[in-house]
Parts: sequence; C-alpha cells; structure tokens
Amino acid sequence: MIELCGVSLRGPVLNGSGTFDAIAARRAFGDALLERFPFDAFVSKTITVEPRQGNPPPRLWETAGGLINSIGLPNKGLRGFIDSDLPQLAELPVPLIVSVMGFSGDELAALVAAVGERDEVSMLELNVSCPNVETGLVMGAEPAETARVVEQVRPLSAKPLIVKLTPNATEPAAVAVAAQDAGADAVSLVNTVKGMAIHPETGEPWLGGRTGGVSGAAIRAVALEQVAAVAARVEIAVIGMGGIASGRHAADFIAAGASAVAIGTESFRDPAAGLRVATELAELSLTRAPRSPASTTV
Amino acid sequence: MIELCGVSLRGPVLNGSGTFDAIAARRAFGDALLERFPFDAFVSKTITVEPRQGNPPPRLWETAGGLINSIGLPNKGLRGFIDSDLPQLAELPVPLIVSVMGFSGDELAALVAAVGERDEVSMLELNVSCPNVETGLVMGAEPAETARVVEQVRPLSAKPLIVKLTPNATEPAAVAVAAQDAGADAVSLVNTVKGMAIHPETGEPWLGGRTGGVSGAAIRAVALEQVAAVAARVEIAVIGMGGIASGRHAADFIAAGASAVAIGTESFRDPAAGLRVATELAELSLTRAPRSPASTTV
Amino acid sequence: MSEPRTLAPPERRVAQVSGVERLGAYDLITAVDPTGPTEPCPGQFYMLAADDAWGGGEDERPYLPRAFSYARARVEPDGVALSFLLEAIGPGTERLALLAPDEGLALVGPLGVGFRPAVDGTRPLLVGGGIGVAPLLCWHEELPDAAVLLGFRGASHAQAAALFAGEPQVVTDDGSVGRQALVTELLAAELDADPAVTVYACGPPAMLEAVRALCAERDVPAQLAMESGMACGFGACFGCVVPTRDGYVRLCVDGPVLDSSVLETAA
Amino acid sequence: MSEPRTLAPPERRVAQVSGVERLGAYDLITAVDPTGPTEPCPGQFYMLAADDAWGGGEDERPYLPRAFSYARARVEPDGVALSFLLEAIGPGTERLALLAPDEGLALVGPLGVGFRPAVDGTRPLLVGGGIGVAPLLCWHEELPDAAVLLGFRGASHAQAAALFAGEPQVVTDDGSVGRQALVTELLAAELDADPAVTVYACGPPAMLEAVRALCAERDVPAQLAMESGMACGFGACFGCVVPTRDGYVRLCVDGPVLDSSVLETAA
Ligand SMILES: Cc1cc2nc3c(=O)[nH]c(=O)nc-3n(C[C@H](O)[C@H](O)[C@H](O)COP(=O)(O)OP(=O)(O)OC[C@H]3O[C@@H](n4cnc5c(N)ncnc54)[C@H](O)[C@@H]3O)c2cc1C
Ligand SMILES: Cc1cc2nc3c(=O)[nH]c(=O)nc-3n(C[C@H](O)[C@H](O)[C@H](O)COP(=O)(O)OP(=O)(O)OC[C@H]3O[C@@H](n4cnc5c(N)ncnc54)[C@H](O)[C@@H]3O)c2cc1C
Ligand SMILES: Cc1cc2nc3c(=O)[nH]c(=O)nc-3n(C[C@H](O)[C@H](O)[C@H](O)COP(=O)(O)O)c2cc1C
Ligand SMILES: Cc1cc2nc3c(=O)[nH]c(=O)nc-3n(C[C@H](O)[C@H](O)[C@H](O)COP(=O)(O)O)c2cc1C
Ligand code: FES
Ligand code: FES
Repeated sequence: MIELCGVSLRGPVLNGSGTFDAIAARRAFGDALLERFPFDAFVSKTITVEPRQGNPPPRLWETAGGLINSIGLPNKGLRGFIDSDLPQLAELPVPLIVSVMGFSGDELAALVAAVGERDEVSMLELNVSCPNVETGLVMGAEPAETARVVEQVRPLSAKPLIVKLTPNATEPAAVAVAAQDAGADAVSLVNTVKGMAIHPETGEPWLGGRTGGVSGAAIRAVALEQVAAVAARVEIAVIGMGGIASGRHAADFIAAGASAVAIGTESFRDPAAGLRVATELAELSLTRAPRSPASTTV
Repeated sequence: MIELCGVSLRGPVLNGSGTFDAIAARRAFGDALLERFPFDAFVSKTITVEPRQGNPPPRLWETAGGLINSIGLPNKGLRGFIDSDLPQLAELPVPLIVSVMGFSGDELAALVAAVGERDEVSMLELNVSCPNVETGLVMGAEPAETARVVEQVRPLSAKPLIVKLTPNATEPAAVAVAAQDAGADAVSLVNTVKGMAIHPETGEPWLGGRTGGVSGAAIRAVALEQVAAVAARVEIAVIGMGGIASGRHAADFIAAGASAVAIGTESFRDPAAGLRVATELAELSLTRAPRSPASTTV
Repeated sequence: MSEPRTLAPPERRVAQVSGVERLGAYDLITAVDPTGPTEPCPGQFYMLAADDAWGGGEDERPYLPRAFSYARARVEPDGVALSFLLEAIGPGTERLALLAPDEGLALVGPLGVGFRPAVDGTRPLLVGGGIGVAPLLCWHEELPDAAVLLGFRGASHAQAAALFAGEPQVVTDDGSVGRQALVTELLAAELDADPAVTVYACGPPAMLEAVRALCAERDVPAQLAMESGMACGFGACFGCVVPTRDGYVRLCVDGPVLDSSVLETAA
Repeated sequence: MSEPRTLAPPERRVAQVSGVERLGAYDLITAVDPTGPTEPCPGQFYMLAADDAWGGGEDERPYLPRAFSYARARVEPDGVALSFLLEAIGPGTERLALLAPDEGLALVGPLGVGFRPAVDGTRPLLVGGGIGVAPLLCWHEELPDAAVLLGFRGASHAQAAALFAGEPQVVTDDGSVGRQALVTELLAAELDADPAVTVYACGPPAMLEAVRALCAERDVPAQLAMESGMACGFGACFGCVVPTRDGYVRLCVDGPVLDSSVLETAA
C-alpha cells in the first residue's frame, strides 16, 4: 500500500488520463478486466463542461518509438459524464481520479465544484497541459497563469487536487512550484510533447488537427529529466509518466523523485502493461531502495 | 544550387554543429571524404573563447530511436580553433559555417568579431541553445535575451548570422521572431531536447553531466512541429533539423517551411548519410514540389 | 444485446508461429494461441506484433501493434491455430511477413464486433476486395452456401481466392484472372437479379463506399468490415474514429463491422 | 607518422553474413565485406548493425551501431570475410547474435588505430580477458610466436581459447578450465621471469587497470585495447572519451589501442 495525497492505493501505478477507457475496455475484456485491473487508481479521460466530438481523423501517427495523437478531448461533457460514465467507473476496484479541463477559470471551477462533490471521486486532476486545445498551453506553460487557476478552484473542493503539467514549457519546475504554492496537492507530468507529421503524398499535415502530441518511449528521457527537475523543486507528490513500459522505467522515475507513476501509450501495446510494470517494480524494489520519502509504504 | 543567406550552396543539406568532425573523419576516411563530402556546407562544432575539456564521461546514452549526449562543448577555444582547425577546415570542398557560443554577450561579440573577419568563413551560427551549458537556456529560451545578444553582435560582422534555437522553450517561434528582428539572417532548429537517463544499477544520473540533450529519430516529430511554427512566423531562412535520416524526412521539413536541412545523429549511423539524404531528396523533388520560396534554385 | 463479440483476455499474450505460407502477393501466417478463446466471431480482429525485433524498420518503426482480421481459427491440442492473411505494405506488415516458424507472435484479441446474422428472408452475399477477403474467409465457413464475389488487382493477388471453399466469382483489375471488372460490377448484377440479400463486404475504402451506395439505392442491408489507423484496438486511444450519422465512432469497439446505414455518405 | 590505421570507406556498406558459429558463451559471426579494405590492422574495429530490424529490443533499442574489434580477416573471391566474436549482453549484441546466414550486416570500418609493433628488444606478450580476446586473435596471426595468456569466467567462455593457434595459457575464475586464477597472475609470473616484453592486452576495465599497474611498476611497455560507449566510431560525436594524462581523448580516433603510459592511474 502507498499513500498518495492522503488516499491509500494498493500500489504506485496509475494510468495516464485519456490512455485507458475502462468502460470500453470492459466491453472488450469483460469482467476479467475488473479481476485483473491493471492500475492502482484510475484516471478518467479529461472531461470538459460541454460535450466534444474531438478532432477530425486521422488522429494518429506512429513515430520512432512513439505516437503522435491529435484526439482533441472527445467527451460527453460534464452532465453526460456524471450521468452515464460515473456510475460505471464507480464499479472499478480502485480509487477514481477525474481529469478536468476548462477553457476558462470559470469553466474549470464549475467542473471542480460538480465533480469534487461526488463520493465516487477520490481526487481531481486539472489538465492545464493539453497541447491540442489552445488554452492548455496558456494555462500550463506560465507559472502565473497556473497559479491563477489553481487559486480559483482550490477552495471549491476538499478533495486532493493534482495539476498535470505540460512538457512544452521553458521551465516546468517553475510551473510546478506555482501550482504547489497555489494549493495543489500533487503535480503529474508529462503530458504529450508537441509534434507534427507530414502526409507522405501531399506534403500537408497528416493529422486532422494539424499538430498533435508525442507520447511513448520516444519521450521517456525528456519526461524523466522534467520529473527530476520538478521533484527537486517541490515538496508535494510528483506523479511521473512518459513512455514508462517496464518496472525499471518506473524505478527510474521514482529514483528521479516521483511518488507514483502512470502508464499511457504502453497500455496500447499491452492492456495489462500496468500490472506488469507493478510486478516488475515490486521485484526491483527489493534490490533498489526507493529514495523518495513520498513513496514510502504506509 | 541553392542560395542560403546569399551564399551559393550546391544543395540544401548541411550537418548539425557538433555531429561531424571533418578533421577527425579525415583521419578515419582519408581524402575519400573530400571526394565524397557528405554536406553542402560544413558547420563546425561550437567553439567558445576559452578551451574546454567538456563533461566527464559517460557522455552518451541510447534511447528509443534516439541518443542523449552530454558532451559539454569540448573545443580548443578561439585561438586554438583559428590556429589549428581553421586551416584544415578551409580545405573542405564546401562553404564553412562556424558555430560560436559565449557565456556572455561580450564573449559572443569577441567570437563573432574574430571569426567573422576570416575569409575562410562563409557564415556564423550563434549557438544560444545548447542545453548543456547554463547560459544556453537563458539566452535562447527568452525572446528578449535572444534579441539582446543578436543586437550586440550583429554590427560586428557583415557575414550572414544564423541563430540556432533551442527546442526547450515555451514558444520557439517568438524567439525566432526576436532573432529576426534583431538582424539574424536565418534561424536553425532544433538543438537537442533536454533529457536524462538513470544508471541501471545505482539509480543515480547516468551521464557525467547529469542531464543531456536528446537527438535523433525520437525528436523528429517535435522538431518538425517547431520548424513549421517558426517558418510560419519569420521571413528569414529556416534551417531545419532533428532526426532527419532520409530524403523524405528532409522533404517533410521543407514542406514545413525549411529552406535547408541539417543531418546530425544519422551521420553516426552512416557517415555518408548527408549524401544519401541529398540524393533521395533530389529524387523526391521531382515528384513533390518545394513550397518554400527560400529554397528555390538559383 | 447479443453482439457478435467474443471477449478477449485483458492482456497481451504470445502465440507461436506454426505456419507461414506465401500466396502470391499475400502471406498467410498461422500461430497457435495457447490461452485465447477458441471461438472468435468472424469479423473480429487481433492486434499483432512480432515478439522480437518489433522495430528498426522504415522510420524506426513499427512500435505499436497492428490490427488484423483473423481469417481462420482451428482448435488444436495446444491452443487455437489462428491464421491471418496479410499484405506487406509498410514496416509493421513487412516485419510480420518475415516471421518464421517457432517465432513468437504477440497478440491481443479477439477484438471488436463481428458480422451479424443476415436479415430474415435474405440470403448472405460476401463481397471482398484485395486483402479485404481475410475476414470473409471465416465468415464463409459459417455460411458455406453464401455466394462469394472477389476482386483483385491481378493474378498474384487473386491467388487468395483459392482459400475459399466452393466457387467464388473472381474478377481482376487487369483481367489476368476472371473478367476485367470491379467486384462492385458483379455485386450490381447480383443485386439486380435478386435484391433479397444481406451484403457482407470488406475491401479498400473506395470499394466499400461503392458497395454502400449500391446497397443504399436498393435498400439492401449491408455490413461493412472497415479499416482505420489503430493504436490500441480496445477503445483506449480514441484514435480510430470514423464519421457516422451519430458522430465519430471508434471502429475498434463499435466496429470494425458497421451497418452501412450508419455511415455518412461520401458527399 | 605511420600509425597502424587502415582507412575506411567514408560510408556505411552492407556485408553478407556467411557464417554464424556458437562458441560456448560467445558467437563468431562472419560476413563478407564486398568493398572494404582487405587489410585492416589488428586492434582496429568496425561499427556494426543488422541491416534489418535493428531496433525493437529492450527499451526499443538498438538504434546506433555497435563497436566490434575484428577477430579475423580473410580475403575471399567476393570480398573480405570479416569475423567478429561477440558476447550478447544487451539489445544490440542480442540482435547481432540472431543474425542468420545471408542476412545483411551493415558496417563502417575499419576504424581507430591498432596495435603498434613491439618495442625493440622485447618479445610480444598477448593478454586477454573474456570477450577481450577478440582483437588478440588477428594480432596473434601476425605474431605467431608470441605467448598468449587468457582468462575467462568459466568453461563456456573458455571455449574461445580454441580459436588461438598454438597453446595459449588459460585460467578461469572458477577453475573449470586451467587453474583457478586471474590472467593477471599469469602475467605477473611472466614479467617476473622475463620483463623484456611488450604487453598487448584487452579485457574488462579492472583487468586492464591491473595490467597497466603491473607493467608500470616494472617499466614494461603495454598497449591496451580499450572500450567505451561509442555512438559514431569516427570522431564525430565526442562521446567515447577516456581520461589520459593529456586530458580526454576520443577512443575511436586516438584508440582503441592506447599506450598504457598515457593513461591516468585509477587513483
Ligand atoms: C480492423 C482491421 C483489420 C485489418 N485486417 C487486415 C488483414 O486481415 N490483413 C492485412 O493485411 N491488413 C489488415 N488491416 C490493415 C493493417 O492493419 C495495416 O495494413 C497495417 O497496420 C499496416 O502497417 P504497416 O506498418 O505495414 O504500414 P504503415 O506504414 O503503417 O502504412 C499503412 C498506412 O498507414 C498510413 N501511414 C503511413 N505512415 C504512417 C505512420 N507513421 N503512422 C500512421 N499511419 C501511417 C498510410 O496511409 C499507409 O498507407 C486491418 C486493419 C484494421 C483496422
Ligand atoms: C573498440 C571496441 C571494440 C569492441 N569489441 C568487441 C568485440 O569484439 N566483441 C564484443 O562482444 N564486444 C565488443 N565491444 C563491446 C560492444 O561494443 C558492446 O558490448 C555493445 O556495444 C553492447 O551493446 P548492447 O546493445 O548489446 O548492450 P547495451 O545495452 O548497450 O549495454 C552495454 C553497456 O552499456 C551500458 N548501457 C546500458 N544501457 C545503455 C544505454 N541505453 N545507452 C548507453 N549505454 C548503456 C551499460 O554499461 C552496459 O553494460 C567493443 C567495444 C569497443 C568500444
Ligand atoms: C491517445 C492519447 C490521449 C490522451 N488524452 C489525454 C487526456 O485526455 N488528458 C490528459 O491529461 N492527458 C492525455 N494524454 C496524455 C497521457 O495521459 C500522458 O500524459 C502521455 O501520453 C505521456 O505518457 P505515455 O508516454 O506513457 O503515453 C493522452 C495521451 C494519448 C497518447
Ligand atoms: C553528440 C552531439 C553533439 C552536439 N554538439 C553540438 C554543438 O556543439 N553545437 C550545436 O549547436 N549543436 C550541437 N548538437 C546538436 C545538433 O547540431 C542538432 O541540433 C541536434 O542533434 C538535432 O539533430 P539530429 O537529431 O539530426 O541529431 C550536438 C548533437 C549531438 C548529438
Ligand atoms: S484503436 Fe484505440 S480507440 Fe480504437
Ligand atoms: S564514438 Fe563518436 S567520437 Fe568516438
């Protein structure tokens, strides 16, 4: 068991928001998914106040050891999420973290207030880092912007608040410090790294959304550096992610100062990646002692 | 032939600074290197005023489709470069671009003045983007800082001035605009993306310099996005690089707005990569028309 | 709701390649899946990757697994022998085409929803174009009396027709096998002769659009096994959407077989 | 300056694997290089990569080529047959160990500077540890009378000793072949008996440091074939430096064979 922001988790392996749809996965895998649920806490796909269709296809491009996505945050909107998704997510065997994103401080506030009062929800994650929607960059790339929104939403819920950082910033550690000082309980990083692909035949952007975000093994070293830089500057918990695909990768992020880790793209290669990483990490922990006090056993 | 900042080049394929040592390569390959020289212009490794030993080893770490380096700009210093390297570089069959970096505006000025007056030198590249040396981040990540140093050195040489941008900035396009407005003749990007690796046994940073810069295929999509964003904002020539390994990659950067491209890490896999890219690009150009006016034939 | 969907184990597992057969332009790869379900539904697919050296091809790819309809499933003593028909068109399919017996084939599946039964009072009609014949093979085993119409680029591709029992009608773009015609011309003739059919089609996008239009004109029900770029195959990435009358749907969980009536028209 | 350095063609080329031989813990891979120089200098190395599927192993590696001393070079009708002795310890060497005859082996080389002639008035003495025996093989062919001292972990590794002509002295860490001893113990005994030698050594860092110290104490000249992580192999990346009395030197252009007198002491 570990404790993350006061919430007990059976282990330190989460999913990255938007990289595992537990409801769809249950259609594909049935209840076996719940019996062997791959994560120690489940992070929902980011929701917004209004429903969104997302970006036009194509939405994916494979790179060397990575994936560019330009999904565009399709979701049912706040009401649809609460009415139809939340009851199903409540059936998962692990605590639920809901990721929210607003196009203004007020929208974020509405989301935090509405989601934060639900008993099914253990924590909230503020996505201020999505590179696909313009506001993401503005809010999450500047310390002052981040501080402003976190201060605005902090009083609206007693639940732990995680701020998800974008890697597309000159100094993510400064943004993390701003989030901490404004009352965040944890930061998670990295979101996807801005990227682009050109259509092999036309020379035009391949992705329907023109640009997208790179994830997977290709960004692991970049993520690790940012996690280390952030962890060196903040006291709050750091949730590390970016290309983690093995227990050793998870151990590397923990050595860099993360208290927990999240699996994103690797789940696309193996839906049980979370479980595998947790098992490998547990084996490694016997040999390599964790250095981060936040990750100690309770 | 193409024209880059008024200098005629036999083609658009350069090397990335610090990724090809023509003097050492000539020791390994002999004069065959000159007969089949892989680049259309040669960019020197970045030099500084004082000689530097560089970072302690290990200096390299391989990632998924990429390489992290923490070389630390070893070089003979301005005097050593002019006395012992320049005469040898002058024997190369292509124009010479000298990359310089200073730890202050005054150091940069000294370098630009001294190198800029040499007839052997066709252009200068200001490295304000090296992630391994602290000043790099400060100068190249902020538009105002970049403007300040470019304004300071611009009057000191009539030679074309290329400003090399770092990808580790919230908005590289804003830095590019600042460089252009301060008098730069071109921008080149990207330099390496900050990254880190953990020693598998100790949990400590692997690299002697603790962090390093990621290059190679892993960063291509990221570089392409930044090149497109920069090219959309500036009028001056853009030299694109980051993971280019084939003519199609080069064509992608040109489609994104680059006037020329540079090969870095791919030369480590094949010393003739520059030639191969040029040949493949020429074949492709017959089918895919270049869209960037700056890259037109003279 | 009784969808034709066999559940998949929630994890990647490794099957052992037992056979590799070259069929003109295609390869038929068979691997024994030790622990997966024995009865996938025709039209379902698996996400495949070579267990070793999945990478280092063109552009340092592949990295993600690739989607393949299963073409055959046979229960054997040590598992289900799954066969996939594949066309090597890029780094992923090229690596798979290099698989040799005893190598590991990593897979997740079966995934998605397969072909639904024919509408009452209609006879099934199978229409395949190129590599799109793959999912029709196992579906034809369940509907041995169904007529089969196949179109290929030329003789090398048309060798895949030999995998079908009975006498499929075959046409080619170059006339090297059968008539020189599009498979949709065969379909139009069949529909004109007797429109009381349920059409099952799989093939390139232009062919599927033509099938959709032909069927829509005549109010003939059609089920189309479609393709789109996929990263995960189980609804995780939202990458594989196609536009429908109800908005974007994820082809990997709501398809790959879609009822043609839900599709938007090309126009 | 007549360095033992055969120039390399300035490009990557593809040799064809002609032989793959398992030698206990090691593999001996032979490939025919169609256009490279026929006479590399012992101690020089090549940068190698599998021409296909160089990637997709552990951590989605390898990506860069790997450095290998050549162990043998034989002129054949269609090129030079180059042999490399390799130990699979990570994704790069594992992929190379999977090479099968007729596959392509991409290479750049020969690179670096090889072993220099023995100092006048001394006899050559070859000292190898583990996989470090590789460059000593071709050097021994040029110095057939030189004594050879080899150390291995155990019997499986010691099979590589059979590649040497004559009677090399072999010791192992576990005593399974020869005495249970370190090869440096053999060296110390030889030096005590007759210090008029030039030592040529290749092996793990700790062994090389012990060789250096033993020779330094006795003023015996020693040439050490060293290793360090390399990205390019031809001086381009500045990644492979080792500390010497003259500062950092790039092992790929100034080595891999260094005169032990230039090395800094471990302390
Ligand atoms: C449900 C389903 C079932 C399928 N069944 C079969 C089958 O039975 N047999 C079969 O042979 N195929 C089948 N396919 C298609 C198969 O999945 C693709 O052919 C395969 O994914 C191609 O991978 P590749 O690496 O070989 O080619 P890629 O290089 O991935 O090229 C495939 C196409 O993707 C695009 N593309 C090119 N580069 C990239 C990139 N970097 N990132 C993203 N897209 C790119 C281009 O449009 C290209 O034509 C099926 C697909 C689906 C969705
Ligand atoms: C001049 C020279 C000659 C050589 N000759 C031979 C020879 O004849 N035969 C032979 O078998 N070997 C030889 N080697 C060693 C050989 O090059 C290495 O064993 C090989 O590069 C290992 O690659 P790998 O991918 O298998 O292992 P890697 O995973 O690269 O591991 C090798 C070592 O590198 C470090 N490492 C681990 N992960 C990484 C990473 N991601 N990035 C960077 N470093 C990492 C660790 O210290 C590890 O022990 C020679 C090396 C040199 C420099
Ligand atoms: C297809 C896809 C969709 C994503 N959607 C979201 C999202 O809705 N909200 C969010 O905060 N992050 C989203 N992410 C980012 C991931 O949560 C994660 O931060 C990133 O992918 C890096 O981790 P990875 O390399 O392990 O995938 C998405 C990533 C991918 C690949
Ligand atoms: C080993 C190494 C050393 C480098 N040294 C320098 C340097 O001295 N100056 C500089 O401006 N860029 C330097 N770079 C950055 C490259 O010039 C280039 O911008 C970067 O590697 C991206 O291109 P690539 O992915 O093709 O390698 C170096 C890169 C590498 C890999
Ligand atoms: S392929 Fe990922 S959602 Fe369909
Ligand atoms: S390996 Fe690149 S300089 Fe030596």
